[in-house]
Amino acid sequence: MNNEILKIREQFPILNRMVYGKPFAYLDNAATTQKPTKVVKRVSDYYEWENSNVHRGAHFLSQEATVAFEKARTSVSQFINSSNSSEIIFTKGTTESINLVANSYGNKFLKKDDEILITRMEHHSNIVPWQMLCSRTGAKLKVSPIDFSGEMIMREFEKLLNTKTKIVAITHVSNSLGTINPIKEVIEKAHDAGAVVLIDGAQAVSNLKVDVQELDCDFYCFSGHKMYAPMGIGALYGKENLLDKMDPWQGGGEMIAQVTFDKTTYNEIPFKFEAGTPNVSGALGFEAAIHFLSNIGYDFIVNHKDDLLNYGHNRLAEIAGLKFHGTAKRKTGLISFNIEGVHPYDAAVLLDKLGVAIRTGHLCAQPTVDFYNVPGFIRASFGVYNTREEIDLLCDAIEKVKEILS
Amino acid sequence: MNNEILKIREQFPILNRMVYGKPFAYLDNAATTQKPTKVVKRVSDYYEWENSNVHRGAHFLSQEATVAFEKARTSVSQFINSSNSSEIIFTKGTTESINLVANSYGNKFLKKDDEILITRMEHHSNIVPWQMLCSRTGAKLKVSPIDFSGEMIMREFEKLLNTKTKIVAITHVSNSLGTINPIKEVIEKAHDAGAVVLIDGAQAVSNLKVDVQELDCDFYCFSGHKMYAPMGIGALYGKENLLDKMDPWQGGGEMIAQVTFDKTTYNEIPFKFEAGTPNVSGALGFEAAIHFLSNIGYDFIVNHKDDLLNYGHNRLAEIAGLKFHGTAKRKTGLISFNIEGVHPYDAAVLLDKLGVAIRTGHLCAQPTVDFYNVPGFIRASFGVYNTREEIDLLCDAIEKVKEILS
Amino acid sequence: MNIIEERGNQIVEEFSVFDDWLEKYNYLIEMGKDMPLIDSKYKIKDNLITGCQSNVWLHPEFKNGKVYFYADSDAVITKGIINMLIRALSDATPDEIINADLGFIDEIGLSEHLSPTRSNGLVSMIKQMKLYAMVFKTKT
Amino acid sequence: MNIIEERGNQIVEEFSVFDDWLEKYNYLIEMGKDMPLIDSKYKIKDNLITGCQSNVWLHPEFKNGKVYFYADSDAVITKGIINMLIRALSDATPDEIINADLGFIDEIGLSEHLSPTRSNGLVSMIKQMKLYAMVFKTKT
Ligand SMILES: Cc1ncc(COP(=O)(O)O)c(C=O)c1O
Ligand SMILES: Cc1ncc(COP(=O)(O)O)c(C=O)c1O
Repeated sequence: MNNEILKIREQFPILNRMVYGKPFAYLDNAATTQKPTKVVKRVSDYYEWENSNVHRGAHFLSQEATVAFEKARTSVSQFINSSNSSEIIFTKGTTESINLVANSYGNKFLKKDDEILITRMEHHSNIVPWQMLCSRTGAKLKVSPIDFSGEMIMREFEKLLNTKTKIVAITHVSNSLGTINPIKEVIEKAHDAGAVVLIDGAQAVSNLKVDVQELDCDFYCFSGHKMYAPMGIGALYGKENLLDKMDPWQGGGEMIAQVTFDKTTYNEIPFKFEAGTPNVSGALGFEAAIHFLSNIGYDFIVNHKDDLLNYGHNRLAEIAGLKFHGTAKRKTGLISFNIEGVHPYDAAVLLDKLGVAIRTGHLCAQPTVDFYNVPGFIRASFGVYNTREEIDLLCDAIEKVKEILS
Repeated sequence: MNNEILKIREQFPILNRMVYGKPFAYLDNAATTQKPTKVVKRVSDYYEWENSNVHRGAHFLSQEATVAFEKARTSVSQFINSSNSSEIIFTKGTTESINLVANSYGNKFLKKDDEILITRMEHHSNIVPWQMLCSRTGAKLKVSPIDFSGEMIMREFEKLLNTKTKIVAITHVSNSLGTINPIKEVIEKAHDAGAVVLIDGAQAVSNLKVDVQELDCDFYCFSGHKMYAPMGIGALYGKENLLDKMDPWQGGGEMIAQVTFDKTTYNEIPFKFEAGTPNVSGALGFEAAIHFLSNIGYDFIVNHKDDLLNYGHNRLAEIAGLKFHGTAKRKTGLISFNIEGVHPYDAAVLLDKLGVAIRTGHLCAQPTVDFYNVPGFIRASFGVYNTREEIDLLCDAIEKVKEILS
Repeated sequence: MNIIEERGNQIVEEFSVFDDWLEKYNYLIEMGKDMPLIDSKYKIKDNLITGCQSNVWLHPEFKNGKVYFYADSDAVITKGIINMLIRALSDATPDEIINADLGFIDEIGLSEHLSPTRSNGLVSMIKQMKLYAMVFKTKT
Repeated sequence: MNIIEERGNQIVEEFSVFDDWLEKYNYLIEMGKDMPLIDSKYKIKDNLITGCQSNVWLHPEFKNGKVYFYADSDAVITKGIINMLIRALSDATPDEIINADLGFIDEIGLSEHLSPTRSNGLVSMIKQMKLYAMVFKTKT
């Protein structure tokens, strides 16, 4: 195990936990990542010494918490290089971010027979909100196909784009296949067709450096908990001119400028979209996770994940009877597969007993899994703290599973 | 300072903080309460040793986190005595809970000219979502008046109730006046008129023992952060038969049973309403806060708050030129007032400098404050750790403010 | 003692000879493989108990005052557990099924599979079995 | 040095004789009380800069190439700060106002009031003053 990784692992006490009396390998990072001690400490320090509601009080603690909260917003803004921190709205996570756009943008600007274009590799969170929007407005959901390597078929995508396409919603990185989509090209083509583009970045931000200005996307959604930050916090990036003309989605608390029973006027962005007491500790933990990532640096992260991906693919390919799903040319550290003749549920139960935490099932991407015509995937997904040794453990465990079930 | 309180205060390190080089009194508990070390520790223990996504994985950690998360749901259910833990939906807080009902119940069951009845003492979070619902459906918002003591006028409320009234939404305890509303009576009358009743319990749960079955309310909403729990977590209680027939509000993640592009079917309650990765650490902190409250016991809490309220009223009444707002017969530990001839903003700035953290302004209850025809209130609100000595500090500070501004 | 509980004890005894999880699971997997076949005409949507991860089909019959269960699953460990449940619950009167205490599953050390949070449909299956028993009871 | 910065330095000097916050605030409050009256016809909605906590009315005039500001607030501490700002910014050319560095507020130790998170409308007021200067500039 190399030194750098060892130093990273020291920040994650949970990795030393024993499961069923044995050390275990946490390879379920696409579901949620573990949290470095600095992130955890930022949260507890806040509660033990700084806690207060924000924006509302003139007193010292409230003022201090507000400054810290807004500084966290600026950190998130810099993290994805948005031009203005008021373009960052704090949400619970990717799911809420997408629902916000589907409601605040969708309800206002979509009408019957307009089209929303997604792909076959979306997570349920980037499918269901659009289905619900369609049933509210009469718009239609169109699905761009993928090929068996798990890549978009660009000319099919282009064929589906037309003047009726009002929203293109696409994942930056697929949570079931690991594919990194050519979203820059997608965004350009969608803009040419006059559509706005929402990017589901849930799986991207921990793996790639994201620059929303360079991408020129209209909305970008991500979750803290998948990038080493606490649960219950995430972000929606939106271009200022779009956010400005959207109506608020939720009402209450500080999202208003003035309330009377006759007429309520709304606050400016981002506050217009942040009804209710925000998750201040979550935002501070989010910021600490951003520092954690920048300290390591994306060069290191990308290299290390590529190494795990290649090593993993090679090692797993040595095992007879494995069928891989998702072999795109550009991938993150995520491998999905099936074991011939083995139901993924059986594999999951036994791998767990053997000390390997992976995920199986439809991975909240049922249409993608259905496309491969299997009852579920087995997915190993890597975090920055994972090692080749843990992949060896996975491989040994798979051999053992095959033996048990043979 | 009595012994019991001393033991409670030891659990709140932040109370020992110095502000502007002096000890300070935190009297802004209606905005948010401080967190006992056990709550903070529950959150950090979770992240350091137990963290995983829930419901989704068959592996050990995920299983363990799921059990813990569902146990927290059961604790919340027992806390308000709901008959079934599937009647508890985890949300970000009161605001999200109310918005959920306004959308999932409101959009489906309200139509043009139906009426929603609230009171003059609601928080913006219990006004704006209904205004937005009215503008979506053509329903009308009706406002039941209050008198100058800050109490509902029951016969006016009865007059406003009629067969068109579909929803009655009322706060259990007013955040600006401290009034404890006779909600049991309100619920009975509303039910007789055929309306469903939503109770905003944000200010109630830390002050009173709540029993939703005894109240027979249809929905009950509250926030963790106002009852010694972390931010970013709260709950919606809803009667099972109502929740069952409501449509989901947000789409994504685990709220589905099955997703295809043709047809998506939704999960059962409570999961139907919990789209996206939930805030597991928040839920566990919520549970720890419930234990903190039950260990102290509501008898003690009510007694102590009553003592602070009475002592506070008496001491403040000795100061010349104070005008009180909210003098209802049944009140929680909250005192709102103005100093004659002093703008509340000036008072706030100086009280802060003198080491007293109170809140001033419209308190997110602008229509209530407008009713008293002042530019804002000064509000001192007590937590279970506050002391008579801190009230003395407040009184001394007010005298000083008057002197400075005279 | 209820006949179902007796059968449960019998199963617990069988499992008690195993020292570690691996042997237990091997036995469970054997039970899955040994499971009586179910006529494919019963593997229809109406009989499907959906769990997130593996499908379970359950078909009941009522003959001479007793309930008989037939089932299948696409996952072999699930099948093992089903077979165990059928051994215990099938061929019993509605009352016996309704009143049966299924504590034996705990005793074997497989309760993790029956946690409502383990989305494998087994909890729903037991619920469904007791429900069928209740329905048959009203018919008698 | 810009005339506004010179005036700022003057104000910093006045404040520098005070040792503690109380004396500073007393002086600020005096400045609030001493603030020139504004004609009530200017205290209209159009001139209102809404902050959450206190109202600020701001009225500009442009005479002989210079901008003059008149203002009021319902809170006396806010008035003190406004008076200070007017002393610094009023009676200056649009360019001087646009280019003015208002660091002196920091130096006095009142920057907390100018934090955008302190919802007292002062940040909006400074923005508004600079905006008026820009508008007048285009008129010259
Ligand atoms: C009575 C009342 N209702 C609703 C809320 C909103 O709660 P939250 O901001 O936690 O959503 C509050 C607190 O701000 C409140 O006091
Ligand atoms: C690609 C993708 N989109 C959306 C989500 C939803 O994120 P969250 O559950 O944090 O809202 C996830 C993770 O579950 C994901 O992997």
